[in-house]
Amino acid sequence: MNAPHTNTPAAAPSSDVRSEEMLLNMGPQHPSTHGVFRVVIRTDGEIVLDSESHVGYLHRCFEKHCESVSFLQSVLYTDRLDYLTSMGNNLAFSMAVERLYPDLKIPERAEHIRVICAELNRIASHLLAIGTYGMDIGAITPFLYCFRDREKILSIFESICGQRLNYNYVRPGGVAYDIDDSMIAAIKDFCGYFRPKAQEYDDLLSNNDIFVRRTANVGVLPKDLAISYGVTGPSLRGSGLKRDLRRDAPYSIYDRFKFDIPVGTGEKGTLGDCYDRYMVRVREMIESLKIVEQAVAQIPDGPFKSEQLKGKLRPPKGESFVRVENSRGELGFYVISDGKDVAARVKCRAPSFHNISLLSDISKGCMIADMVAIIGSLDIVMGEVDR
Amino acid sequence: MTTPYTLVDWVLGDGAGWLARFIGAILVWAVPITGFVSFVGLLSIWLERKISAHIQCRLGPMEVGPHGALQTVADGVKLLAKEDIIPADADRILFAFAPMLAFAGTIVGFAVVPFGPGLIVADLDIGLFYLAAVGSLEAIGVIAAGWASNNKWSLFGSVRAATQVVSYEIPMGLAFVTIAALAGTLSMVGIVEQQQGWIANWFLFRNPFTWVAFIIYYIAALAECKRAPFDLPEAESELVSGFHTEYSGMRFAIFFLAEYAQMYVVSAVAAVLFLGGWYTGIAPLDAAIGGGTAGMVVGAGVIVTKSFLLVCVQMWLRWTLPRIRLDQMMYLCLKVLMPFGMLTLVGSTVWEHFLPSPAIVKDGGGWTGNTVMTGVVVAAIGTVALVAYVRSVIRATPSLRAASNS
Amino acid sequence: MDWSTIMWWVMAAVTVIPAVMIVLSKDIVRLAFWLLASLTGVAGLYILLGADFLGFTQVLVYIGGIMVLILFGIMMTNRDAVLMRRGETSGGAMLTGVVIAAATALALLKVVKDTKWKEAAPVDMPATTARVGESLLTDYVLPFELVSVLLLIVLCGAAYIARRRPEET
Amino acid sequence: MTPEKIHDALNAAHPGAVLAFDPNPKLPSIKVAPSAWKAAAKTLRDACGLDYLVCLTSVDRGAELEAIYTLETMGETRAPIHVRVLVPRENPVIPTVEDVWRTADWHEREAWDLMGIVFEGHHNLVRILCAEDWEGHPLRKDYKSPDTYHGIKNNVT
Repeated sequence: MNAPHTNTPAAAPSSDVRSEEMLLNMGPQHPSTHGVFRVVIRTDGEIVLDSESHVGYLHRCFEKHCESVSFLQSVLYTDRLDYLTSMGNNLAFSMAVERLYPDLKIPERAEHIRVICAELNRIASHLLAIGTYGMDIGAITPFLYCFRDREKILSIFESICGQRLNYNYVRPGGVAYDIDDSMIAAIKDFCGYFRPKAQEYDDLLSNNDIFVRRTANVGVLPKDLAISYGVTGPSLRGSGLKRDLRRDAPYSIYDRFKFDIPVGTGEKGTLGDCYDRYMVRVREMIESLKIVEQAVAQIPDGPFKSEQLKGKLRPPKGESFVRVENSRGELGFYVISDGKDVAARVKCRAPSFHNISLLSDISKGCMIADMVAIIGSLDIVMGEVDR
Repeated sequence: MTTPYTLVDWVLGDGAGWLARFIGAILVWAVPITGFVSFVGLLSIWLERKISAHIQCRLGPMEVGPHGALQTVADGVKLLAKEDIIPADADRILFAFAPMLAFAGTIVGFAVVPFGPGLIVADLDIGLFYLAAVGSLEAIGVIAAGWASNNKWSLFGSVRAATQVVSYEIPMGLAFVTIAALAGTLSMVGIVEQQQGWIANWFLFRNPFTWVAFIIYYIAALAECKRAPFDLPEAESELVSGFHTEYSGMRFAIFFLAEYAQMYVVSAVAAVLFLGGWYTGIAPLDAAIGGGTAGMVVGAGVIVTKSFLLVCVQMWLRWTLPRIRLDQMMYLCLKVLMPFGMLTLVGSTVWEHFLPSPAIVKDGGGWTGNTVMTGVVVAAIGTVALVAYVRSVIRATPSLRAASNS
Repeated sequence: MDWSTIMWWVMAAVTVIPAVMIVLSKDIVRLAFWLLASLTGVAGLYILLGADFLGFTQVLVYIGGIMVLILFGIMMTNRDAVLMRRGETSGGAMLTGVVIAAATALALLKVVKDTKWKEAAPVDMPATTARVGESLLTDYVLPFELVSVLLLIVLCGAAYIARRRPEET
Repeated sequence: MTPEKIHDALNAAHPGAVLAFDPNPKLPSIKVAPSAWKAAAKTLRDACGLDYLVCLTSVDRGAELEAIYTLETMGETRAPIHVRVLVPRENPVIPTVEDVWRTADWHEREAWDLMGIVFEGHHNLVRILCAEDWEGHPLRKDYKSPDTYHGIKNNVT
């Protein structure tokens, strides 16, 4: 059971190495690896011959933590997984815990608040993804535009739960605090504000010729490869597969809302290229906005958390597996409870972990600049890759 | 019109009193030019910050001085005080030498850039050729920096810089030759003086091909300055910071200053070659100002303003456009700019053969058949391009497409 | 000593000292930069001779083009091979080098000694650029064009050789 | 395919491979013998269309270590089915399925890293999240975190 512990590709002896090949260490500290992610690239000039990904620099034993702190405290740690979509993480973990109870009803108002928060968070997360993607390609200004709009969402979240990034807001049984009319008004304001602003991203990036040439036909991810690697979320939909858990396996109250699922069309290049993945995110923001508008319009009065879950959380013995469609793909939690107030085992199925694992397959033969474009288009968050 | 003198004359002079001339040249030109370069650097960096900030819905520096005008000075002081870090495995001599080489390569360009009528260090008879020759010196400094850092990312940056600068010298040279063929001289002052009079005398409006030459020159100049979308040698999202990744403190500041000084040089050259140099383009106004000190001051103001406007366009482009890829950069140079540059050279000479410009009419003039024809052709091409652009935008935007179909 | 003589000595020093350093340097990149300095000196000598166009052609072609390409080539090869710091020079190679250098030096000295140098009176040196341009496009237009065609052929040949053939990849 | 049909198909293709079946709609699961797992995985992917390995969960069950493979069809969605493979703690060896689902590559490395399950035939079974020279498998229940790591003190109270 002693597996070999060599983790770096052996450098070829310098005597018989072809002179133009070079091993290039991209990361763990590099502006475009979106966190501490390391790729060892074998290059021939600017061409990437081969690459090997190394993850784990941000490993902090999330799953082990969950085995030593209570269920409610574990929600806090889920914030730090995909720290750009904390609402979705909270939601997934809370639903996994809730499913351990045989007959638990979540109040309607709480479900609506959850959906509003999750979708607003998806917009915020996609805004960051688009902005940083522009920056990877070399356009710095769209990043600031995206941050300007993302700030508005973060301010709404701050007024809802007092936090701007790690919300710890959605909890088993409901949400932590109720929202009031001023917050609903702010959300409505944002919906009116954001729709025309979304055009700016198209003007600056989507229709920019240089941007199109840098992303179209680059990093093409064929559908079968994506399926084999378990890629989900916008990266999968960019390859043309219309799969979204919000529609295919509706959780919470997503089956009540009307929205489209944008998929890649290969409009500027090949189906499944970086441009398609980028475009899916741009279009998804508008769809999320539709959901928010509908949910805000029909939010009912009532309690914001379940009365059944008073006191210390002590789910009955059992196992549950729940997935939600997070902004980067399907986030799943496998929770095993043995009847105590501490989980026996929590396993996190992180979308970025799957999405980044195929990097070396789709980056062969591209240029170093494309490597950056591909990593950016997969939109990973190392927090959930390394957990 | 002053006669440009040869470099030999300028270097050797009349043989007597050379030491006095040498010291005099230092006092009269070297010190003010260095000061001017520093001023251009400070002003451009401040402009870049403010322009980028306003493009990005920000304010930019606001605290140090009015509207942050002294921020760059403060940063300069900070950079001076910073530790001078040389990586352990770097080639220390080259590492120290590289920024100086880059800066020197830039600053020698100022020798033939006029700052106004009579305000030129050396009006060489091969001024334009001199510019083309020294333009590549900065690249040597950049290459040395990338190599000496002993860092693979820096090396990539310097190799990219070498590729880019050497390649874009060719279309730039073609644009130079187009103008030189029209002007019949390589002297910068001589070229400016041919554009005296009304705005129609500017080389930009001389014939339709000079428009193309201007565009080619400006794109090539962006590449020579390594400005976005040609900032591949620095490319902070790909190469960390490219050739100056390992540089810090004052050595970095010198690279920085060299970049901004070069931006000014290429813009000033564009103003000289295409935009009438120190002439306002309004013949009576130029005549009213006349020569002498007033002409010198106004002329200096005009040419510096034109140059800074072009510098601002560079900044505008940088904060709007993404970066192109290495192969696209080479494609643009070899398959777009070079054929168009050759076409421009041939077309411009053929046009002048059939529709020769009149001799320079100092007090106006220039509104000839050539001008009219140039205007017609440029307007026609512009209209076609505009229509094509609007159509492509409509095609690319689903909502507009639907509206135009219904 | 007048200005022109001083400039001549300066330029000669800028040419010769780096040339010696090229021989003595063991680091290929340093060597390339010494070559750069030496070429600059040669350009300076051209300018002193009144051939300013030729001088700046030297700068444009050799420093701007060829030096960059040399550096380019050196940097793309293996750094350990380039540094050659631990490289050993065998005695035989050293001896051969000395013999060849001495023979060349002797031959050059003999040429210098045997040449009947004419003391030319200093002439006023007019601008060369216009004359270079004129002669290229009038008297020497055929050789000029032939050389361009030759260079074009060289370019095509280089591109052909450099291209990786399908079976090689 | 419903869990029942998958179970039937698996049973028909590999008699004796299926050790238990739990059709609980919340968490349908099939227990498969480790020796038959590789062949069963191919059947599940090719015959049952389960082309998507959602997740690989490793669990410490005391005397045994368990690997839970959550499988699904990418094209259509229903509750995923869970395949449980249990191996003895002393000799936790499971045949690799990285050539069946490519996701399994990293997931198996993770399960080896954190739980110490050996995936036989994996081409590069090395630690993925912990440091290369880390000792032990942190998610096992009897794991004691070391007091020092390269001179860095741990467990400081």
